[in-house]
Amino acid sequence: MVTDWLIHAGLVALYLFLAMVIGLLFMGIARKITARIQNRVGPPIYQNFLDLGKLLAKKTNIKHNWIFDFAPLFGLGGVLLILAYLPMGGYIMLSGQGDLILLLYILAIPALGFALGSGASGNPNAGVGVMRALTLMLSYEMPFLIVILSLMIFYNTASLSVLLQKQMNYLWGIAALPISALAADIALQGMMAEKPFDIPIAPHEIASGPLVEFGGKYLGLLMLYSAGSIVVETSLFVDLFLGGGIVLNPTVYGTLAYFVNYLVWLALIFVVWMIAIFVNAVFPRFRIEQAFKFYWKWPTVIAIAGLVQAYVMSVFLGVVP
Amino acid sequence: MKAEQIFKELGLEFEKLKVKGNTLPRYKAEVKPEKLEEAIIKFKSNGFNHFVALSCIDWIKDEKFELVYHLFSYKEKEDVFLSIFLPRKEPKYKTLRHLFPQIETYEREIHEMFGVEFEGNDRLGEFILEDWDDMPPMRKDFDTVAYAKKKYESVPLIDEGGEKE
Amino acid sequence: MNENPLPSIIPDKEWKKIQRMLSKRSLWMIHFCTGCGAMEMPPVMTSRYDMERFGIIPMATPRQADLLLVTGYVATKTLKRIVRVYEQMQDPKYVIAFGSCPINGGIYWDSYNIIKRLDKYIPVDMYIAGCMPRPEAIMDAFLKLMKDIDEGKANGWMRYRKYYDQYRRNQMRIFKRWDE
Amino acid sequence: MDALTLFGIFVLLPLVGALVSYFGKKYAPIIAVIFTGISGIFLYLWYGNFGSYTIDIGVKLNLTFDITTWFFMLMMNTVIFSSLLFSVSSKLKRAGGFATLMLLGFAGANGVLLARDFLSLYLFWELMSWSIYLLVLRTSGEYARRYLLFGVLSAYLLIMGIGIIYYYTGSFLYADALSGAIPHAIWPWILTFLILGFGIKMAIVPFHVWAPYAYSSEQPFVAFLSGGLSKLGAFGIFMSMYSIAGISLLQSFGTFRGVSLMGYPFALLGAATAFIGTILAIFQDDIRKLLAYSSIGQLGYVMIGLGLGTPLAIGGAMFHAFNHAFFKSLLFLGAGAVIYRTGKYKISEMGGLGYRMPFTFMFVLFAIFALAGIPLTSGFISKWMLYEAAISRKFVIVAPLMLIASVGAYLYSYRILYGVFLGQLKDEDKNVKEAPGPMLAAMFILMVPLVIFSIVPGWILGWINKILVENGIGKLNYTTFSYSSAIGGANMAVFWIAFILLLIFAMLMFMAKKARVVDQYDNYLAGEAPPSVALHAAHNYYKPLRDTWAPLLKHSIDRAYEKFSKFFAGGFYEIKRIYTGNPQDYAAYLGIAFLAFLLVGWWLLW
Repeated sequence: MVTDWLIHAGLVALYLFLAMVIGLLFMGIARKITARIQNRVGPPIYQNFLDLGKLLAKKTNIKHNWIFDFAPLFGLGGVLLILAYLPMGGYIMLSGQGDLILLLYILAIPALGFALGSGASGNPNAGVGVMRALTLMLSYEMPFLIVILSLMIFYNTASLSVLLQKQMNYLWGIAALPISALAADIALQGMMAEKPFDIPIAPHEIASGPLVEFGGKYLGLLMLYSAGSIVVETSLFVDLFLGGGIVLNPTVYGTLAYFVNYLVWLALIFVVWMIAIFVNAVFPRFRIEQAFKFYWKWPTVIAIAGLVQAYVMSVFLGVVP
Repeated sequence: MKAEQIFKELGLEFEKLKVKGNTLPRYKAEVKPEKLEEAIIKFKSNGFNHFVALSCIDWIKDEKFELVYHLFSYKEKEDVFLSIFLPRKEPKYKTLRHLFPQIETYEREIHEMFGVEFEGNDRLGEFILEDWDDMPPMRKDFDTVAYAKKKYESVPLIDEGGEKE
Repeated sequence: MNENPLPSIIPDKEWKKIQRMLSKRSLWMIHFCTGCGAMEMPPVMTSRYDMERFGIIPMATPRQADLLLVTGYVATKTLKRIVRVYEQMQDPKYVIAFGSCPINGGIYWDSYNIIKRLDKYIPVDMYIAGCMPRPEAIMDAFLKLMKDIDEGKANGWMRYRKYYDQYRRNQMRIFKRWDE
Repeated sequence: MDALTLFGIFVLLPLVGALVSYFGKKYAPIIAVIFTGISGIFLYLWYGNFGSYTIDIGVKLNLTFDITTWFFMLMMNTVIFSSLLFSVSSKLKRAGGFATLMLLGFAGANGVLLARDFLSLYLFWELMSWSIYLLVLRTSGEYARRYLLFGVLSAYLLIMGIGIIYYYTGSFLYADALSGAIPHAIWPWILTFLILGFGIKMAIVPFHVWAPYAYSSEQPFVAFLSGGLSKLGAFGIFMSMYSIAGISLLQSFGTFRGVSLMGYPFALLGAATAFIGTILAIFQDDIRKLLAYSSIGQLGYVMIGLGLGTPLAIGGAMFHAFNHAFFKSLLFLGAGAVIYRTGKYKISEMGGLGYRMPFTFMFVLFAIFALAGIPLTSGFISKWMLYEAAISRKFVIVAPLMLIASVGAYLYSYRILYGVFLGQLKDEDKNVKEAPGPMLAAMFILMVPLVIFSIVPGWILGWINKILVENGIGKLNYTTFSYSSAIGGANMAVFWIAFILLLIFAMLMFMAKKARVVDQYDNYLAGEAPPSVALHAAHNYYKPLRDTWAPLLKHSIDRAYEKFSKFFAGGFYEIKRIYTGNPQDYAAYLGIAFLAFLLVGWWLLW
C-alpha cells in the first residue's frame, strides 16, 4: 500500500512541478504576445525563468516583521495545495478527496496569506491595494458562484472528479450550459486580475499595490504564486466547462490516455489564457467602482440566465447527465 | 467700471503702458504702502477680482525693492499694476492674504528669495530651497557662481585611496 | 545602514557568473524622472526601440527594481529623494545617469541649487552624455551596462557599501537634516 | 442521578455561585470561574446517563437531560467559563455585580436547555432575559432599553404560542402538544409565534436592531451573550420545530422538494439575514458594531439550516451554531483584549497592534479563519454542510445569497485584521503590552475545539448525528476523518497532510536566504521622508464599495424603527397632556367619569 502511495505522491509532485513550469512559460508567452500586439519585438518566452532566477539570487532581502513572511509561505504553499486539488489532464490527484466547495474555500488561503503579508508591510499603498483586491473579489465572485451553482445543479454533483466523469459520458459543460460558460469567462478575467481588472496591482496609481514592499526572494516566490494561480484559474475553467481535457478514457487506454489528455488539457488552458491575454492587451484599466458595477450588472444577468437554464433543464425537463 | 475711473476716484495718477502688439490695455500706478490695501479692495469690488501675480523687483542702485500687485478684470478686460517701494535694508510689509488667498504663496516665495518680511503671514520659513544657509539668492548682490563653486566644487570625489582634491 | 556583510562563501566562480548573467538578462528599472530626460524613455519602451526585448521593464517601487535611471538635473531637494530611493533598492543595484547635468551640472553649471556631479553622492555605473541623449544612445548605454555587469565591472553597489561613510559625508555637505 | 442532583448542579449551583460571588468584591470573577468549572466537570462526567425527571419546587418542572441539551450546554459552559476567566484580569468596575449577573444568566440558560415544559421554559427564559438586561444596563441605559423592548416582544410572542397550546391541550408539557387536541390549521400560528419569539434572541433581520447596541457593552459579557445565549434562540427554534411539532407535522403542510413549506420561508429569512448582516458589517468602523453585524450574519446561516429541515441542513446548523459559539466569543474576547490594552474602539484609530500583541493576533486570526470558513478550521465543515443541503435540493434563491454572504465575510474580516493588527503602529500604542495571562488562557480554550474538530470532524459529527437520530430527522454519513453527502464529500486528513507537506516545501524554498528586518518607517513613499504620524489606510476602508452601495444603504431598518417610534411618541405625547398637574382638573375628570358611568348604567338598565 505504501508503494503506490509513494508513486501517487511522486506523480502529484511531478504534476505540480509541471504546472509551475507551464505557469512561468505562459507569463513569458503573454509578454511576447502583448509585445507583438503593440508592434514590439518583446522578450524571449523564457524571460520569466530568468527573472525568477535573478530575484532568488538577490544578495539582500528586506522584510518588515514575522507576519510579512506569511505572504510567500501561504502564497506558494496555498497555490500548490489548490493545484493538488485540481485535476490536470484528467489525472485526478486529490480532487477525489475534496469537492468543489472545498476548492472554492482553498482558493482563499493563498489570497488571505498574501493579503496578511502585504498588510504587515506597513505601506498604505499595500492596504489600499488589498482593499481593491477584496472589492474586486466580491464583484467577480457573484457571477462566478452563480455559474458554479448552475453547474452543480445541472450535473447534480459537487465533486470535481465526478463532474469530469459526467462531462466525459454526457456532454461538455460548454455544450450543455453555453451561457454559464460565457459568464464564467468574463468572471475569469477579474479572477486573474488581467487588464481591464488589474486594479489591485495598478503600478501607476498605487505603486503596484500589495507588492509594493516585496523584493528579492519574496517577489520570486510571489511570482511562482502568480504563475501557479494562472494555471489554477485557467484549468478550473477547463475542468468545469471543457471536460478537463479528457479525450481518451483512461480506463480503456491506460497511461497513453494520460499523456494525450495532458496535451489536450494543455492546449485548452492555452486557448483560455490567450482569450484573457488578448483582452488584457487592448483594454485600459477600470476604476474599482466601475469594475464592481460592471460585474454586478451584465455578467450577473448572464449567469442568472445560465442558472435558470440549468434549473429548467434539470428540474422540469428532467435532463440528467 | 473702467480702470481710469477707479484711479480718478482714488486720486492716483496712473500711466497707460504702451506695449507692442495688440495686447489688452494696461495701467500702472505707484501707491503709498499704507494706502495699497484700500486701493486693492476698491479694485476688487469693481470687477478686478482676478489676482494675477505679486512680483518683486530689486532696484539695487537706488536701494529699493518694488512689490508689484497685478490685477485683471474679466468684465473690462484690463490689467492694473499697483506697485509700492520698500527700503532694501529691512524690507517689511503687512500681509494681504485676507484679500486673495494665493497672495500667501507669493509672499512666502518673495520672503525666501528676496528676504521681504510680511507680518501676519505665519507660513514664511523654508519653502522651495532645502537647508539654505546663505543670503536670499534672488537678490542682485548674491554671486551665484562663487556660491556654486564654494558649495559643490569643494565636495571631494569618492576615491579608493581616500579624500582627494 | 548595516547591510549584512558580503556573502563570503560564494561556492565558485561559476555561481557568480550565473548570478551576473541572470541580473544582466533581467534588469528591472525604476525611473526617477528628475529633469527633461523623462521624455526620452517612452520611445525606448515602445515599438521602435523596445527595451523589453533585453528584459528591461519599468517597475513601480525600488524594492522590486535593480536599475535606477536618473534622467536630468539633480536639485538638492531631489538628491535627498534619490538617495533614499537608492538605499531602498536591494543589491545588486546599478545607476545610469542621463544627460550632461549629472556629469558636470550642464547648463546649470552656475546654479545655486543644482549638484554638479552625481558621482560624488551615489555610485553611478554609466553616464550618457548629451543634453538629453537620443533613444539610440540610451539603448547603447543599456547594452554597455549589460556588458559591464557580465564582466563584473559594474559594481557601484559594492563601492557604496565599501565607502559608505565617504558617500554619507558628501551627502551631508549638501543637506543638513536627513530625516526631514 | 435523580432530579435533585441534576437541577442542583446545573441551576442551583450557579444561583448559589451568584450569591457568593456578589460579596467577593475583587475576587468575584475567580469565584464565578470556579463555579462554572464545577458544572463543566459534571457536564463532562454525565455524558452517558441521560434521562428525564420532574422536580417540584412549588411548581412542577419537567427536566430532561438528553444529547441535544448536553450539546448546547457544552457550548454554553465553555463560553461562560472562558468569558469569566477573561474578566478575571479585565478590571471591571463592580466586578461582584458582574459575576452575579453572569451566573444568573448562566443558570437561566441551563434551565431553558433542561426544561421540557413551557412553564419552566418561560420561567428560566425570563430569568435569563432579565440578567442580560441588567448586564447591558451596566454600560448604558439607552442600549438596555432597546434590548428590553425586544426582550419583552420575544416574551410576549412566546406567551402567545404557549397560551394557544395550553388553551387546546390543557397542559404545559412539550410531549402533550402532539396529543391531537390542537387542530391542524392552528399549528402555523403556534410555530410562527414560537420561532419569531426565539428568533429575536438570535437577532434575525427584522428584529436585529437591538444587537449592535447590546453587543457594545463590556466584552466578557458580550462574548457570553453572542457566543452562548444567542444559541438559546437556535435551541428554541430547533425544539419547537422538530421536537414539539415534529418533522412529520411540518411535512404535512406540503413539501417543496423534500423541505416543508412551513420551514422554507424561515430559511429565506435566514438567507436575507446572512446577506444583510454581512453587507452592513463591511461598512462599520467601530470594532464592536462590526462584530455584532457579523454575528447577525452568521446566525442567519443557522436559521437557514433550521429552516431547510433536511438532516444535512439541521446538522450543518447545529455544527455552525457550535462553531459560531467558539469563534464569535473568541473574536469578542480578542477585541476585548485590544480594547483593554489600548482603550480605543474605532478600527481606523488602531493599527499595527499585531506586532505588539502577537498571541492575541494569532487567536483573532484563527477565529477569522473559522468565521470565513477556511478549511484549516472546523468553520469550513459547517458551512460545507449548509451548502450541500441547499445545493443538493436545488434551492436557487437561498444558495447564491449564502455564497455571496460568505465572500462578504472575507471583506470585513480583513478589515479587522488590517485595521487593528497590521499597518503601521501609532506612537501612542508604542509600548502596548501583550494581553495578560488569564485573557490568553481564555482565548486558547476557545481555539482548541476549532482545531480538533477540523482535523477529526468525526467526533462532533457523531454527537450531531445522535441528536438527529433521537429527534427522528435522519442521519449523516461520516467517518472519523471525512464526511460526505449525496453530491460530494471531503476528507480532512488528506487535506491537512497535503497542506502541511506543501507548507514545509514552501518553507524550504523560502528559508534559503536570510532577510534583513527593516522598521516600519523604512517604506517606499515615492522617496519622501516618512511623516511623523503613522500612515494607516484603514480609515473609511471600503469607500468605493460604500459609494456603489449608497442607494441601497439609504434605507436602514434602524431608521425605520425610529420613524415608527416617533409616530407613536407623538400620539403618547398628546395623551400626556391630560395630566396637567393641578388637582381641580383631576376632580373635573372624576366628575365627568362618574357622569359617564351614570349615563351608561342608565342606558343599559332601561
